[in-house]
Amino acid sequence: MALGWYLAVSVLIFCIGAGGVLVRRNPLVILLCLELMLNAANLALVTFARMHGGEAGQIFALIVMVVAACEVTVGLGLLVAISRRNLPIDVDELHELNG
Amino acid sequence: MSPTTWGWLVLLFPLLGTIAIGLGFRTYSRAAGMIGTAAIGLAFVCAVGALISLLDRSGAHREVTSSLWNYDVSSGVDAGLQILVDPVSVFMMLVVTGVSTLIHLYSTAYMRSDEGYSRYFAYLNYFVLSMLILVLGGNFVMLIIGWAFVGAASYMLISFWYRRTTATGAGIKAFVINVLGDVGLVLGTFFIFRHTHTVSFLGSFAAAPHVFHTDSTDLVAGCLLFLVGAFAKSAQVPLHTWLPDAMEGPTPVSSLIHAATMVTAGVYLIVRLHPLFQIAPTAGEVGAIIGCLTLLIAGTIALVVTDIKRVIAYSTMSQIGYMIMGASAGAYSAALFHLMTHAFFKALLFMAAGSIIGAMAGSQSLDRMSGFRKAMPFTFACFVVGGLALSGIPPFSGWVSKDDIIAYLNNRGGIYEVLGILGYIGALLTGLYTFRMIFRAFFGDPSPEAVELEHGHIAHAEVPTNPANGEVEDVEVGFPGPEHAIAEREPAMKIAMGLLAVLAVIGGLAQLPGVDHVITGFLGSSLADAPLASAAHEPTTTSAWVGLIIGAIIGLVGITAAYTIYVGRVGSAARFQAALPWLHRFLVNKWYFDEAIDLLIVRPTLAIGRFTEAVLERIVVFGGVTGGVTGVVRSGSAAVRRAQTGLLRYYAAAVILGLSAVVLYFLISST
Amino acid sequence: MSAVLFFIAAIVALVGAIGVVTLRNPLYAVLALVCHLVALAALFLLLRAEFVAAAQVVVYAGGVMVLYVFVVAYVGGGDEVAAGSSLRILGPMFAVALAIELFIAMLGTGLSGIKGKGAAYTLGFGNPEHIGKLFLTDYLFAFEVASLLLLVAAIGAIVLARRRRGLEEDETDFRAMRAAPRPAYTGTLAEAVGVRRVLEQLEQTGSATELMGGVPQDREMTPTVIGTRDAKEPSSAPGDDADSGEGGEG
Amino acid sequence: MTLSILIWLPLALALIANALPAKHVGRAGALLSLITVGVAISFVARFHPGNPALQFVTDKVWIGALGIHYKLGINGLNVVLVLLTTVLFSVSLAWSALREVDRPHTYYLWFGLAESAVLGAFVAQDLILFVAFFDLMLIPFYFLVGSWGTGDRVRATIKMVIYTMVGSFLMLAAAIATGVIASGDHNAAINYTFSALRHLPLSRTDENWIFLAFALAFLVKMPIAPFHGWLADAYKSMPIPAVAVFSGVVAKVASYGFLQIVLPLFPHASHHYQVLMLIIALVSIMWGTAMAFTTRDARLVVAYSSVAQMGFILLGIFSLTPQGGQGALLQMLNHGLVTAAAFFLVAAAAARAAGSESLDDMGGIAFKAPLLATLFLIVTFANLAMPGSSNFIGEFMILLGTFDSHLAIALIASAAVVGASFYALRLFIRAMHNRVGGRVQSFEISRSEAIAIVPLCLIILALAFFPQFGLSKSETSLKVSVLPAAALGGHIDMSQYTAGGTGWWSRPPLSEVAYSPAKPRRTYTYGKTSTHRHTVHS
Repeated sequence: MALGWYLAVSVLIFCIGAGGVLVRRNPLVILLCLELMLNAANLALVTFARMHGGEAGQIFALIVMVVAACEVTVGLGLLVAISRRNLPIDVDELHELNG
Repeated sequence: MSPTTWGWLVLLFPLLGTIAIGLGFRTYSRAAGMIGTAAIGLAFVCAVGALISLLDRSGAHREVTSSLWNYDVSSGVDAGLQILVDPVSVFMMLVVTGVSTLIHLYSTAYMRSDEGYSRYFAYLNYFVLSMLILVLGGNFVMLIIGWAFVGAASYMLISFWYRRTTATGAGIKAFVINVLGDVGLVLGTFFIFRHTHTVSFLGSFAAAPHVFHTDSTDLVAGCLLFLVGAFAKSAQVPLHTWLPDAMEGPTPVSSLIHAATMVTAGVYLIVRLHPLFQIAPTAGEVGAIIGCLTLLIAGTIALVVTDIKRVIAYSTMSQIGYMIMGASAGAYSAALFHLMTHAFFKALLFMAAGSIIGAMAGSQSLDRMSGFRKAMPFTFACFVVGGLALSGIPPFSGWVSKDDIIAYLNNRGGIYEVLGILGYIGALLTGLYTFRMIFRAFFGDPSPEAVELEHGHIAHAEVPTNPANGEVEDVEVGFPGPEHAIAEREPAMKIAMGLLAVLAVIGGLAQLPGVDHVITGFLGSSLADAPLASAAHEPTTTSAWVGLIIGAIIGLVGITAAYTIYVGRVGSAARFQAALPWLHRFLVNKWYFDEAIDLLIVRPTLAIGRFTEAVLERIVVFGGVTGGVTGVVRSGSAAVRRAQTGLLRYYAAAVILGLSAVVLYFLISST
Repeated sequence: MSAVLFFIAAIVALVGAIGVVTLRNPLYAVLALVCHLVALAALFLLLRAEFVAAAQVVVYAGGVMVLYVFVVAYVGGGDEVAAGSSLRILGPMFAVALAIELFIAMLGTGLSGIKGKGAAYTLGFGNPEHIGKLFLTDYLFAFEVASLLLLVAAIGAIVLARRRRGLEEDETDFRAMRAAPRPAYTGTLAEAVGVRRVLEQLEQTGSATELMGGVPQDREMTPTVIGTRDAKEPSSAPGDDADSGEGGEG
Repeated sequence: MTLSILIWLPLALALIANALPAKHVGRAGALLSLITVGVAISFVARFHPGNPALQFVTDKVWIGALGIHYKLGINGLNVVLVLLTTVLFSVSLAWSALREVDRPHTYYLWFGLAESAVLGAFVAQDLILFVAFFDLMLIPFYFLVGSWGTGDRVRATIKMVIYTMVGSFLMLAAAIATGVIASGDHNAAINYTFSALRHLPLSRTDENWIFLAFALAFLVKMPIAPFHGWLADAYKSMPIPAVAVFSGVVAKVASYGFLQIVLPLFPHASHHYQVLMLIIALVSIMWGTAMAFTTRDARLVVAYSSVAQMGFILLGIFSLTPQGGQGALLQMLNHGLVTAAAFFLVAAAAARAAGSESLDDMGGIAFKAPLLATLFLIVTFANLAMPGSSNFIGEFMILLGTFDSHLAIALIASAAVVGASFYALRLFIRAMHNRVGGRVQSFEISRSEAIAIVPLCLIILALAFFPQFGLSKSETSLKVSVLPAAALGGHIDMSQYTAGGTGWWSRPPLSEVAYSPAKPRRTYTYGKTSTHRHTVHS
């Protein structure tokens, strides 16, 4: 199976995730879409690792997972905090930072 | 001691007096007067010391300079804190300190019940200090400093009763006009310094003939600017308008500053700078003409003014006109001589006027005064002595000194001869207005105040009011206190006036043509190198005596005229008024000088100021320059701010757009 | 054989991804992500990345997703209303555009490697032993940093999600803030830039102010550059010149 | 003791004072600031006026790659200004210390930083270092106006900061360009120190635009009409101590920059734009005077009068003559003292007029407060440059220099002196004299006011007796910095420096007096008497 196919899949997943981030308004779902994008990147990394026959790419992927995990924890923590304050679970409502 | 040591001492005592009174004004209430008087008295003693030590020397050794420390010495300018003691300055020192002492003495009584007693004497001492700096200064810078100091002192004393808006207005008017004079001096100094490269008097005088042609442009420009200074200080047309208003000040102040000393500084200036004026005859002629104009204009105005102090003020103007005229023409010793005698009798006249005003409970209007002859014999006597001296009746001092000047002018010939004749007309006016004043104030049936005084107590206004505009006086700072002092009851005033009266009588004997020439002899050494002062131009004894006799006759004519108008045929004055209303209006409005200046200078300036504020500042600066710069920055930041929506998804969209843009770039660049 | 496996896995992954994006209910989205992750793990296996695949299943599908599920359960994020914003249409278009670009890039790339099946397989490629060695030798620093990052993230999450004492009281405040939002542009660059003047704000928020009992009032008077403190004390409010001589000091 | 100690001491002392509780921080700060004054005095005392070279030099490479040095030094141009800075800051701190300041810690910290920045800007001898300090000065005042100001302080702050920053950025660009171009033209190693740049002259065209950039930055900061748009709002809303030091010394940094940087480094441009700058100065003088005539706000009268004064300083600088430069330097010192005192006095008067600074609400204060009135009068006379005050000597020298170079401009400018006398006295009379204002409650000067006003007045009086203090220090180095530009204009007549055979006494008498139309001309020679007088005179 040519590695190009794997890359194609990762591209598709990445774009789907990106589109999700843009479309959805529920922060939780947006976090999920970010996961998608990260995983797409992971897939590409692992693919290239396979291509060159070195493990660097896989290591990279693992680190990405760690980062993703961190991001999830923090993001979900924020989510919980938001819901604690009965603020709307909607990124369009939460625009305190507007200029 | 050397003359300069005396000179420094002369400066020291008034300074100490000022500081002592100024610092201790809370502690001693009445002692301030004593301290002030003592300080000036000591200064007078030191001036005499300087005179004596100067008389030991001879010729050019009578010009001694001494410098304490460098005052402004850098890049070519060489101004030390320097005094020049020579006959001229010693002469002025004697006059200033002498008269000042007497007036301080007078003030101790006159101002007794004033709230600002200590302040008054601090100011007065400060004024004497300034005047002495003026006459002692050894270079142009010191001269200018003294020049401005007397201006400041006169401001402070004019607006001494500072709750009167009239007083503060008069003060600021006087000060601004005097600053104009200072600027004239400064610029004149520049013109001289440009060629002589020194600001010291002796240096410039020595250099002048080497660096200036006769009537060379810069020299004449410099001298004319000096004359501007002189006119501003000596109240010559058209810079005279401040002097009548200056009568807002306490009467002793008018007597000291605005009659005896400060206003004559212009004369001193011309005499001091005579080596320059010698080689700038054009400037001299301008000065002489202006002086002549002033003496005539002032004389005519004095005929109609009804405020007694202002009448004397205008007569001061006209007398200084004589001096300026003489000094510019070259009659230096005569001018200084007249300066001295004028100081005596004019101070005396003001003191007497003050005494009357006291008796009138503050009112200064001649219309309300009459018949004080019996009520105030001493004042009357002093006033008459002053009046006679002023109108040049033999043997009083004014007779000799004034006619010295006129005789010199006639002898000088040319245009000056014309001026001399005009001077005689001025003398006629002098006699007229002086005795108009005397007859109206002292003759006729006694006014209520006079009657009250004859019954032994001084009139008091139930509500003290400002004589200028009749508004009610402020309780704290007002007309010399609740108590009014008159010479008859105040020994201090009596002594001062008596001494001055004596001087006014005998002062003229100092130099009778052909008899003696004390003044000329003394001043001779410092005027030695002045061709105009050389014997060739001094009138011969006979011509001088002719002049004296003519002068005396004209003076008598004036007095008789005044007698016929105001005593002989009472009411003829009113008839004149009815006959020539336009003339009367013209003179009452003081030839419309104030209005002209207001129209030509004051209003335009303020208009420009308002225009600047309203248009330039608001629109151009705030709107254009500043608004432009800050506006650009603000609108820019506002635009950027609009992108910051706070909507997460828009940020994300921006990121993705950016990403795709980057990819696109690489795609394009790769192919 | 591997091709078949690839296509199955790939399709499952893509379907999962699409599910994540499209499903309304967050819980379903999470589940879709789970199967997407599992499929992805299969792809990793096909790429000879055993350890990564294992980590994917254990850490992600196992750990992280559980966390998601819990949060969904806690927050109970119901169905969201259909977004009315323009991104509703633009978002997908951006995504598609990016996809096209990337495909073009991939096809037109000079990478010959992607035509082939990759480097020759060496024994134990990508197995835990190798990865572990690398982590503790070449990539030790990255490993340590990552672990530290995890620690920080954990603490951060605790801090964020912790239930503060006294929170209930100012919950009202927060609700109030939402009910009557602070007048526009206050406390922001906008005010510093002077876009809106204080007076206009007063007019704008007059109604909200009564409703608020004056909370926004304070904020109106509070320009960005000023500490909020002297804003509360009227002494230094504009116009009061009493202490202007001393420069607004008490 | 190096200059680094001097310039960083104020910040350090402020930090020390910050360690104390809020109640004492003010007094501690004020007392400690006296140490800085002492240090400055020691430097002034050890300064050798005759030596044109830099003294107390500290020269370290700061950013080697960019050739930026950390070079400090004192010469005749900045020695007096350094002293002035420390004195004014101590006085302002004393004024604040006896009042209640909220958030005192930060307040005094900002003051310390401001003083350090100003001192740094004065003694910096490297172009980039100067620019750095020049911009650093702005930061403390940004906060001082913003947090402790009154009125519409936010807009005032923004206006001031933006407006002056625009100028500063121009200057930064110009400064970098100077170093780069200079080193490029002479392919020397890049270097920004003044001393080095003096030996690397630029081409005319470069000089011209760089000059304009520097000039704009300085004119905005001084401020000079019509670039003074920020002045009114900023001065109106600054706290009094801040405005005192701001107009006292911060504005002086700009005028000092002209003498220390612009004239020596860009002599051709200075000569090329001389008339332009002189006219701008003239406009500023007239403008400030006219505004001071009309404005009804006491504080603004002082503010606009300082615009006019700055115009005079600029006039002196660009007369490109030693006299003018000397006058300008002396006037910086005088104006620094006088304007600060005037602002404090206005504050004192406002405190008696129920806090209103409008001239209409004041009046009649003098009777109950004679001491205050006297001090006010002294400052007023100094402010209108009455002869006898040191300000007069400043203006005298300025006008003399202008007179030598451009006579007409000098004549017009001197007319403004009359105007100055009017608005200064108007301020005094409306505040102290006339009838008692409606809301006025007069009382004698209080300790908290005297602590700031009295020292300043004493210094003003002392200088009035001995203005030479300022002149003698600066003469040598000033000549060095002015001469390059002056030589181009040919405004300097060297004969006045070389005593000797070139004087008037070596020439024959010129004047033949013809004084009387009636009589024949005669010739009078002054030969004998004049030489004789000369011997007496010398």
